Amino acid sequence: MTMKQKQTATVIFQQEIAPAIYDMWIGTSLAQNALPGQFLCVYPKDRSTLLPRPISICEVREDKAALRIVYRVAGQGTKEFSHYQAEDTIDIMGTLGNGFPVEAAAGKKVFLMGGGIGIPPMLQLAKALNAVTDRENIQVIVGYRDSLTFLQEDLVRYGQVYIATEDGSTGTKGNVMNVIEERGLKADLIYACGPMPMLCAIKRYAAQANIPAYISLEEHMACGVGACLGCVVKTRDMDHHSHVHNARICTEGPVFEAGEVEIGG
Amino acid sequence: MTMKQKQTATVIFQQEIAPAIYDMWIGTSLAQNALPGQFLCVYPKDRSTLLPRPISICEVREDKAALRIVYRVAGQGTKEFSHYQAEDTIDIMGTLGNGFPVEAAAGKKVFLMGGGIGIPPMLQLAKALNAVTDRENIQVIVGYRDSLTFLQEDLVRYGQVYIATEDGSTGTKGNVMNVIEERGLKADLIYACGPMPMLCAIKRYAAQANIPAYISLEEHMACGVGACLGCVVKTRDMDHHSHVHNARICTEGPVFEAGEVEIGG
Amino acid sequence: MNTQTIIAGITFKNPVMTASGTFGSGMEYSEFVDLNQLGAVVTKGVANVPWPGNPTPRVAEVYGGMLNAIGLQNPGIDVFMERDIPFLKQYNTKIIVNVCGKTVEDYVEVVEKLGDEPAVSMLEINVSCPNVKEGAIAFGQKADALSHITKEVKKHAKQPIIMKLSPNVTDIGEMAKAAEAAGADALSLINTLTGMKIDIHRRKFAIANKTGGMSGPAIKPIAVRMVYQAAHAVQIPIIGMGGIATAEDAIEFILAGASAVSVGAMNFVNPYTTVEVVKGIEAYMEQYHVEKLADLIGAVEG
Amino acid sequence: MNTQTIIAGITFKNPVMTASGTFGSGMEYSEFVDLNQLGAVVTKGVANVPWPGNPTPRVAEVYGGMLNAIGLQNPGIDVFMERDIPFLKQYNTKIIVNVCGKTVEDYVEVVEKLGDEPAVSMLEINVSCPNVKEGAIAFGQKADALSHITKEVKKHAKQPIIMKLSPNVTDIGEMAKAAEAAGADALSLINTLTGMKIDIHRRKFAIANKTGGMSGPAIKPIAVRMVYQAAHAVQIPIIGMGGIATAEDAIEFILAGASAVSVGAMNFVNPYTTVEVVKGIEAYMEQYHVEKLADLIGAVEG
Repeated sequence: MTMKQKQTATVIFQQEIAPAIYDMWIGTSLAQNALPGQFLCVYPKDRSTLLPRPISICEVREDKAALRIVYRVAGQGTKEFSHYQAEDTIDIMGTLGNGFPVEAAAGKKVFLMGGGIGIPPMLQLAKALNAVTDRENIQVIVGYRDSLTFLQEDLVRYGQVYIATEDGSTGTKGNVMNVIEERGLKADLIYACGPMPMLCAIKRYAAQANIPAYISLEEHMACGVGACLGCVVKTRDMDHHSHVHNARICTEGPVFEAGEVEIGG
Repeated sequence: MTMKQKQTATVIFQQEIAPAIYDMWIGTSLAQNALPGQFLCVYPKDRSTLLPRPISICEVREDKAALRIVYRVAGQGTKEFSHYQAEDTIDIMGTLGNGFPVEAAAGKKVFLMGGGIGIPPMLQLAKALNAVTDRENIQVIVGYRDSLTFLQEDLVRYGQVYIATEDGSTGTKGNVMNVIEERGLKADLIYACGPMPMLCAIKRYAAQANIPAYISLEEHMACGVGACLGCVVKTRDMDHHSHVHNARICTEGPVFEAGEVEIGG
Repeated sequence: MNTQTIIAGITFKNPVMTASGTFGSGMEYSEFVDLNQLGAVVTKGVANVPWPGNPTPRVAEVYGGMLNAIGLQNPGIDVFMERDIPFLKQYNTKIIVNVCGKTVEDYVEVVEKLGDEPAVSMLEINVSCPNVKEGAIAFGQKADALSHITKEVKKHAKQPIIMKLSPNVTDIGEMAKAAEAAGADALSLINTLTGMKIDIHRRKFAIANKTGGMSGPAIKPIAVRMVYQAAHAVQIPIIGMGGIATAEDAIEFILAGASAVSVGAMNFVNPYTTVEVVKGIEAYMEQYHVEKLADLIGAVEG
Repeated sequence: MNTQTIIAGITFKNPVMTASGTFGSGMEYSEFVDLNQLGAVVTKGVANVPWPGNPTPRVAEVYGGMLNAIGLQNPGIDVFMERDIPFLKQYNTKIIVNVCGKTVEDYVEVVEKLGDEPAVSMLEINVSCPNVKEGAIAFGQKADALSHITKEVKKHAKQPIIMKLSPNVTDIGEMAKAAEAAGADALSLINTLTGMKIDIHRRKFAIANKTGGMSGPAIKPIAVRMVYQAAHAVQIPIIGMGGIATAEDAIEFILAGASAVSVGAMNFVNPYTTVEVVKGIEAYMEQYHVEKLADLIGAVEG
């Protein structure tokens, strides 16, 4: 596994790409070993907000010298990040978590399903999948609240992109599952990241279709490296750390095969 | 008395004028009523450091649209201030305190005695005194640690400046009292600001010389407006607020006639 | 939208008050905020005679808050009634007087004098003062002492009494029950947590009194927890406080079970805090279509 | 310059340890810091059998700190001794194992098994776990319960025992005395303060367990005060902790009377904190010409 490091990196560029959704490129040596589905811990500078904000890696620059994150402003920490400008420093730890199993898609037809702020990690994943399967096998299904979408123009370069919006203003009205039904899409394998109800639906769908689904989970974290046991998820099998069927999302995850975890019980 | 206000003002200019001593001009409407010897409360932006830093007013710009403060970096709050640059915002409250009684010097020969970071308020005071007494009556006696002095070039424009340094590298070796002895200076009235030992010596000197001495006191403050009763000094007479011989430095002060307060007891 | 809250039969226009000792008698902050907009002004503690308070330094900054050991400097009840009450009477807000003492008799003397002043709506009894007859441990740290002083004060009080609880206890619920059983009309909590700061360069205490009462946003989670526990231990209304800086903080206390809230140390940081909290609570009620404040009290789920 | 500190006859190369539950068994942080540089690694609490811990969310951020209600998830003493102890043995640092339990018998079982492991220098007894036989109030919140468990553990322990005190008490000095009288070889404090956070938009508790233990810089002044009070109540050495983020913080605890210090929640914020504190203490001793750490213990004036 890759050596983890906390470092002060540099913001290369940042812009708001949708309401409260920010797109930031960070110059960092952590890009060298970054894998799709891994995440960074980003630390606010204001000393009243101490805990890291886990943010998934959206894209790795070709020269492996910069990482892209796309995040939503949800609280004081992300609000602080959103004010950073080019050349400002940013405190990050990474690269964390296991990431998506890319090889599993070798030659297969896959769904990349992202909901809301779960969409960003699908970009680097789609890029990586192009090395193991044909572009037409890569079906990227993304769900937004409304027509104020983001990352579409990036995603279309690496796969077939299908859109759902809650208000129906663009693409299929509803969520990513509705896209599959409406268009009768099929796949041998699913990768997904998004809100829990969406992941539960995908878990059920994958079970019925009898195909594997690799889902990326979220939970409040304190340490981000597996020490605090704050971010656990109930697992089918006994976990290797505490032997109590609780896997650490930051360490054994954030990506799990849907059948391994007990979600939305 | 002047209406107090807390506001977000703008930094016009800042530079380090001696080791850890910073000189900042702030554009603020509070300059309109600022008096020599009054102070501002400056609030750090980092939310872990909440209390205001009381900083005396060094100079008021002629157009009364800007204030100058000169302060020493002593802790995290002042360290934060020292990083502010032109056009950054700065949170301030003012103008606070009573200030020095300028009229008392009408036609008199006076000492303006400043020690270390107690020197800055002497600048605006010296300027103001030029309206009520002759320039040669204004004897500014300032004490520094070493030859790394500050505000001298400003002070000489408004009075006769005499310097003391602890290491003797410039001017009289020792403190401001040594200057008086060495040069046999005389005055009808004293204004002073500086460390407690210096103020105690001045109180004794003034008592012996039987002249009034207006000294500016410092104390840890929380509210800066007289509500918390944190910054009190024992007084000879009963105070009007609590009737217990404790005056509030932020409100009844920071300037007191030396005889009124029990210091260095 | 109705932001009124009722405590011991008294109706307050809104639930926002000032924490005793952080707002004087309102005079100093009347330059910054319109006192007419506050639910009540809770005055600084007043004793039967003037108290000179502690030596300086009396205050120190700590991470996310402050320590204070003012020592309840106050001019005594007589000056207070001649000067501070008439000042506050000018405003359309309720007056709650905080009472402190070194012995039960001290408290009773102040309470009786205030009984003659109809402008005073309620009395808040500060039981964190050292009980000189009990080896200076605070009245508020032992259930029996708290019960005793509550009963004595209640006997002589013409106005409803609020017992202000100390958080420096093992079981806040037990203290709340003791006060209620002894006749308290309401409770306010938390008072400050005892803290200490040492200047490592001078190797001296940052506060002359060695220890000081800690307040500010840093203590809010402890305060919310105690308000929740007290609210589940008693039937009488609770005034919640401890690090409230924003309307969001105030609402957290209300959802935990507080019928009203007080802004304390943050008055020192932002003198406009009280009115900002009033406005923010209204905005929250509007956003979530809450018709009356009462619907929020203790409304946390689970 | 000598940074060694001696506790219960055991010499630690320096006074910097890790607070139980914030450093696992060192494995995760060995990627960031050289464990050989630490005075000791204090492990996460281990029970006689695996504990699954609490439902999520288990952690929440608060102003200047955090709340946690992990529920002492742990693999049980057997896995711990097969896996974690051998890992820690590779390093030149002392091993202190934190022990938790639901009944006195649980504690004793773990303590006896650890007695066979000479690599373990000391045992830290977590008495903030709910005592299931006493209506789930923590052992550490009642002097008699604390005294009882201390005696029982001491009877069976081969290593010196550190009783880790809960700060959620009225009189920390009384608890410290009870532990000392019952045979404790050392004390560590403070454990977390019980706090609560409510999400006002969802009107739900931020932590599934409703309350959580508060840690981080926000609680430091309360911790320093309790360490000072405990140090003046007992003769046995004290390991101080509570919000330590820098060497300055650590020195504040030492001046207050701590013989050693532990870095807790700040490991999560800056994984290099422990070694930075070690270096910073050395720099302070050099700056002020302090020859041995012992000269700083309890050296605050006045």
